[in-house]
Amino acid sequence: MPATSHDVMPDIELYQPTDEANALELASTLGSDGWLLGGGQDTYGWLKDRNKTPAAMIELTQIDAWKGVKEIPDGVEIGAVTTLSEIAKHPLIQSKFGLLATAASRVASPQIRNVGTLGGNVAQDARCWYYRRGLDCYRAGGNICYADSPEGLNREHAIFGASRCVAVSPSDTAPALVALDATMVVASSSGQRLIPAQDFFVGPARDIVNMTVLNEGEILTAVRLPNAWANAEFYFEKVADRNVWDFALVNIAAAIKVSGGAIEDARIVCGAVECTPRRLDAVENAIRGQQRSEQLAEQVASIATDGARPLNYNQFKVPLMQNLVKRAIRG
Amino acid sequence: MAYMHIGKDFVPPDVVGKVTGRIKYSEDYSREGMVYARLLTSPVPHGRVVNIDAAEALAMDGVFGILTADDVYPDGEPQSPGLKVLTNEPTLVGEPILAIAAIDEKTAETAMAKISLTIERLPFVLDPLDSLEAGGADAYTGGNTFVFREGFAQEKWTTDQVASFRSGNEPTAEAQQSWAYGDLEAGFASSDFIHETVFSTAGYPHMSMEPRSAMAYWENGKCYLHGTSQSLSAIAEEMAGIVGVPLEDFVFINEATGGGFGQRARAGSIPSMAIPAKLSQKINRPVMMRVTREEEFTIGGARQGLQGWIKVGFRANGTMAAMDLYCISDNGGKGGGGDANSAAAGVSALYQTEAMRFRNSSIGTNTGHRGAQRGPGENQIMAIMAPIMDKAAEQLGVDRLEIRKLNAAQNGDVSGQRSEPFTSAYMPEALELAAKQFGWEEKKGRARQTNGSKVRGFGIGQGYHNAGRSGMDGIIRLMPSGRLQIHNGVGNLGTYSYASTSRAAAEVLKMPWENCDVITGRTDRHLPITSPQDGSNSIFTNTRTCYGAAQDLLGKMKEIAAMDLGGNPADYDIDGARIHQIADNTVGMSYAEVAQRGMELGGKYTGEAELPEELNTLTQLSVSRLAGSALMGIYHDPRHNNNPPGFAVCLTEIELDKETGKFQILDMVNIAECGTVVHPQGLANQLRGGAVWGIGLSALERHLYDPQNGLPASSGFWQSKIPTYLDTPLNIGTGWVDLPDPENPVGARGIGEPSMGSVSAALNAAISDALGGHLFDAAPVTTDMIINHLADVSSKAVPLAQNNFRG
Amino acid sequence: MGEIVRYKRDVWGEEVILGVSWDLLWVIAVAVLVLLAANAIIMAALANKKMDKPSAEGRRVLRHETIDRLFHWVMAASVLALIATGIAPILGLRIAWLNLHWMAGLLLTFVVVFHIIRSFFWQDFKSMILGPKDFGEPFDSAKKPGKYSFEQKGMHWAVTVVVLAVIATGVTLFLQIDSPFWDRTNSMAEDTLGLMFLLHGLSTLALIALVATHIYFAIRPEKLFYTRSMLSGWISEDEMTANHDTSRWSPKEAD
Amino acid sequence: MNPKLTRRRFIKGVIASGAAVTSTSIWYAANGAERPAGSVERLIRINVNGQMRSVDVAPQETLASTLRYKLGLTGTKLGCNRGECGACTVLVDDTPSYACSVLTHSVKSMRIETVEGLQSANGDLHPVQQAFVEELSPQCGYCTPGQVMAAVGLLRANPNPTREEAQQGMAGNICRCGSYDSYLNGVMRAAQIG
Repeated sequence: MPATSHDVMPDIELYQPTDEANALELASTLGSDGWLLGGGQDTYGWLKDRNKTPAAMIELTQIDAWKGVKEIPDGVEIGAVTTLSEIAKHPLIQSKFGLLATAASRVASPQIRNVGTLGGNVAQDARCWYYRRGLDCYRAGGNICYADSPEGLNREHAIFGASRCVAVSPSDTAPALVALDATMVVASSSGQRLIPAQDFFVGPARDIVNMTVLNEGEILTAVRLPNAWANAEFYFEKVADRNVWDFALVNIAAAIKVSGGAIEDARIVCGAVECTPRRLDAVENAIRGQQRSEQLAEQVASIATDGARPLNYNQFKVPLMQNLVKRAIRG
Repeated sequence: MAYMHIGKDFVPPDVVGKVTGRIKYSEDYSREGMVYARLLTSPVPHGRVVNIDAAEALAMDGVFGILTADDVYPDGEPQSPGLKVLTNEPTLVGEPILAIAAIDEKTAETAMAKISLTIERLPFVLDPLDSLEAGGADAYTGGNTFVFREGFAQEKWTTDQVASFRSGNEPTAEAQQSWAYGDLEAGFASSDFIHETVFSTAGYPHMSMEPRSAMAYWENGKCYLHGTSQSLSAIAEEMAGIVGVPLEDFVFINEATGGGFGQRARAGSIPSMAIPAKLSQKINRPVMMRVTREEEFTIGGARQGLQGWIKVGFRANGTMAAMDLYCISDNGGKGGGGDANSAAAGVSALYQTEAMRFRNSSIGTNTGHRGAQRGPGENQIMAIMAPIMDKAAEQLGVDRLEIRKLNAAQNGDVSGQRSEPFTSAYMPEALELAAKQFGWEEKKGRARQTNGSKVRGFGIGQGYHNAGRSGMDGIIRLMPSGRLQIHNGVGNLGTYSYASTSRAAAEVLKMPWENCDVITGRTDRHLPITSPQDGSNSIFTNTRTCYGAAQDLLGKMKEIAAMDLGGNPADYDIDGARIHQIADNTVGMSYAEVAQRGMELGGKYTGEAELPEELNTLTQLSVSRLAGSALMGIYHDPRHNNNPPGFAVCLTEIELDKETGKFQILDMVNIAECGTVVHPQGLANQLRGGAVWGIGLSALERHLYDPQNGLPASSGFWQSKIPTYLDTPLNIGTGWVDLPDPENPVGARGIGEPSMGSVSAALNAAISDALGGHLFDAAPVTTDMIINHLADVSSKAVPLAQNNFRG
Repeated sequence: MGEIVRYKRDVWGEEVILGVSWDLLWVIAVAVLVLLAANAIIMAALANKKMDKPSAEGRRVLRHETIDRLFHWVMAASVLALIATGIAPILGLRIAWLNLHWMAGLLLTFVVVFHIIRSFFWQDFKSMILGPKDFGEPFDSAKKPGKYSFEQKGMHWAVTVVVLAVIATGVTLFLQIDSPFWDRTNSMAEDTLGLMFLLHGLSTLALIALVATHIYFAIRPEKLFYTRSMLSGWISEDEMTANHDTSRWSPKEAD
Repeated sequence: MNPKLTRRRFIKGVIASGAAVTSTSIWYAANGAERPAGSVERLIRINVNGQMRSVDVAPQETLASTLRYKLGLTGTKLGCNRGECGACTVLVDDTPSYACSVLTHSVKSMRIETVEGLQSANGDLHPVQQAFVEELSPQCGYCTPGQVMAAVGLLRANPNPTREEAQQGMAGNICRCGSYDSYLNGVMRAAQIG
């Protein structure tokens, strides 16, 4: 019965490809033995704990083609290994897609943002502490959930879309990307596919082990933000216990297009309430064509949580989510 | 009184080492041939190790040996509470069972996986109330509580008694511990407002920044242990005993300690340091045991959670007439902790209630081991009390500041079980200073004002701790060079009191600080005994010893001067590092000369004769080793009279967002009433640091143990929720009353702990104020609790459960 | 990798059963294929020697009542749905399988209970009893069965055992997840839970083998009339007399 | 067959049988897989505090590990080894980073600065260090090297921060003693000293 306090990195190979083809080939060859390494901020804990034991790491941050922010015909493309700090401070992102700049600036801590990448932030693994402790729960390939039970500690867990596993999407940038209708550029040695941000994330009903639809050998290389949502009216807010490091109890990202005083279109997304960023279609539908106002906010907030199924200790997420929706609509 | 050093800032000798990274903590040392130890810890909350098969691990290349509880306790583990060095009877997850030494940490960890450990699982419990219930599991083998001199025992209530308490009623079971004064019934009978409630406060880990790593090696029969502590000399003798080496063959090295907060004060709270010592002895190599954050969580101690019932009565004018307090203390996995008693003493001291009854039962749970943590007891109960004071003020129509002044401790007041008088007490002055500095009169009208979803809340908090001891020893030496060496065993953990208390000696001898050396950092520099640097006592206790030793030295200097230059010792005074005749200051000797003369004379002047009686063993050893080396001042401090209190007052203004449950602290001042100020910068640091701790207690920090299996969730910083830069105010105002205490030669009393209680109280009161006077009767009050309250969501969480604190 | 059981560590690090090794799926698949292929070859070899197929024309007798046929097909559908949804995640298909799985499982449980009750009171229970003398049947071509042949009885009882095992373990596992009817609890010890998963997995594997065999025989040319009877209810008198001992089975005429 | 399940089971099997995965060569042998070429070379030269240092670095080694145990730069502290406290903060190309959560190989071509590299050749303290001394910013001192490096990084990017900006910039460093206010005083003073 080995139960040790692991704390140092075990032996693992490291590959540092500098060109795309090499990286994709490594990813394909190594398959599940290869761990894709962005900034590594969600990696080293797993490895030090020996709770994940890949044979090799493939570092993606040496590939210049996957770094940086550039304009493309229909918007902006952000390399997947661009750091969160760079995104938060980038003039183009700040001026056109301030929602993402704000979201990126609220991730974890300055040092983590300095190293952590956009790709890593959206592809990070669940933060359920049972899972992080290395327990063999559903998400780890086991047959039980320790959080979803009458006594389980589930204050931080899902109020929507649970299926055996009740972990939530921990990312702050993911809701912003869904709200901005981003497209995820996914490459593999056999080609490239484009996935709408909303479809990039997967819940436990469909895949209880992974949080994204990335297959083995696939790498998220870039994120494209369409001009369609540039300079919309944005709202981002993250509510967490501590204002540094902590993951959101609930966060919200909203992009609202207003013309002639009325809401023309809106995309509103909440994080940390479901295993994937949760798009609030019903709320969006309810506010389209309406004036942005306190009254409207009050009216539609409760729609946001229709169908919520809180666990024992996370009922607060229901009113909190409603309040954040109010704030997003109120503007 | 005009002092040369007291009340002045200075550059403590270690601070440059801290900003340059040159100062060494135990893990920063290395030694030729050093190997690395890792701990195999208990996977279960309660069990018995049946077998350890390490053959395969030991056969690995680069593995040097293991140490088990059988090695440490060949005659069996002592059946007593408290952490063991290693154990075969773990009572919490993560308790060290064995250590393995290898060429590097990675190899040790890999070897660990090859050890086959067979553990018999035993029933476990996480909530004292579950254990009290008939049929509930007991945390320890042999019971759920420990009776002094009798051993482990079982304490059970009836199911109805537990259920009744859980549903909010006064416990009816007989308490293990109780005391009372005054006429409680008459007090309540004369009360115009009575508040009665159950409450709970969470336990949480100390989480010092430096994990309690240790390195040890043996040389010529001596054990050299690089460790961490709050006091080098207070820990040394007991630590030598745990290692199993005579005190004279034990060298404890501890230049700097990365935070203590109560759990590095005594060897018994940090026995893990003996692991590298024992392992090094066994495998004959230096052993470094780096302790991980998770291990620090487990063996680093935790505050006790309190579940309780409180009833307070106030007269129409606002005076507190009666207080009845019943606590169930969570004694955790290893027993220990006296928070409830301190809590009761604290409310008695701060609110001067006319009649009081205190009852408590301490019950074990299979959670982190408990022990003193910064203001144990007082700081939890103040967070519960402050909103109740406000409620009383509101109900009785008394100003919130006035009701506190009305009940405040003053000179001549008494407190606690034995109605012990204070040495001095200036709480009304502290309240007034805080109100003035904060601008209470101008600001208080803003209370409960709203701005959109935000609402203002104000809080006034008071903190208390008994803050001074005596009976320790002092050693100072006047060197032939004329320099003053002040031997000080107080640990260097960030209060700088090892240096600031030393300045009492410099003060007596009017010695420029640059001519003084504080001798500390390792016991073979020959230190006198000090009280453990806990209980906010250092500034009081060790200014007494340093002052006393300096007086002894001064006396000897005068004798020597009189001997050589004529007249009586009383005819001499000192000035400018010279001793001279009062009548003619040209007749005198330099300090260097008097020191040289002292060395020629020897005997009592150099510590070779006429030593004070009652010197502690360690001090005697140190003196014997220093004897003859300089002109020495040696002192044994007699006992002081009465209770030296440390008081603090905090006023704060917050803006709470009713939609997010988050609040921002807009303004905060934290004021000390701790006698004469010895070191302003150090005191300000204590007031600011205490504030951050108070914020943690009131809003963020709590143990999380999974009730299903006893696993800790808060073993890292991720879930321990230490307040960060952005959870604390941009500025914390500080100030002090600065009136001398008669029982201390420089007038000083301690402050470290009260400086936190004032803030935990003020913040909880401010949250309550912002929410229209709602009482949570709990600490911490977390974001989710605020949202649930505002949304009228009743959480299914058991209100009195503190370990699984609201999930 | 040849293991039958997968293990995991329980919450305290002790090894417990996690479930069946799904590698066995391939073992079962190969075994069934080999067996059925062997059967097909033998049957092909024997085919020449066989008499002509009995005619499906002429008088029709009732073999399966409508309600029983309905039961059979509902059960078949639910079993296939259960197998498909159960295997999907093992194959790495990303579909939301669990709700479909337990719904199909509930349906199966319901119809099986229905069938059990009906078989006791409204069906000719005896016709399905597998007695010691039935075991002589395959070795004596002169011996003809009553309503059900030895193989049919064997298949029925094998499926009965396996389906009951799948249902029993399945219901236990169903209780371990959230459903519209209850919230899950962690009331089952992890080793018991693992044992349930193992039994569920093993019985699933057996069921897959049986289903494959059953389907194979259902589509064998010489048995196809039984399949037709499960659709339409009747067999011809010719088919009856060729395959059954009418003294032991005298069905009424079909409508 | 889902390869993840296979692999996981394999790991469990290995651990259960007591033969933990100790090296990748064993891993690949067991898996029957070829190790792709191009893994990092261990012997590298890194620029630490302006000096090129040759050092043997394992592929998985963290920068904190290299600094503390290979180069003897023990000023960089390990408070949590998980990127959750900031005690190990160093500058990598002027950017504050957690040395416990960065691989040495990832930064081998960058400039690494630790608390030991701040003092000038004549022994003068860096303005941040000087200001921290004057304000008595440290308490126990264990987080101080990290706070110093975060402050140096902050002031290089923003030489005249407001107190709020300083607070934001320093936010990735925990001080359990709660000396935040004193550190902020130090940062503001350091900005003045320049």
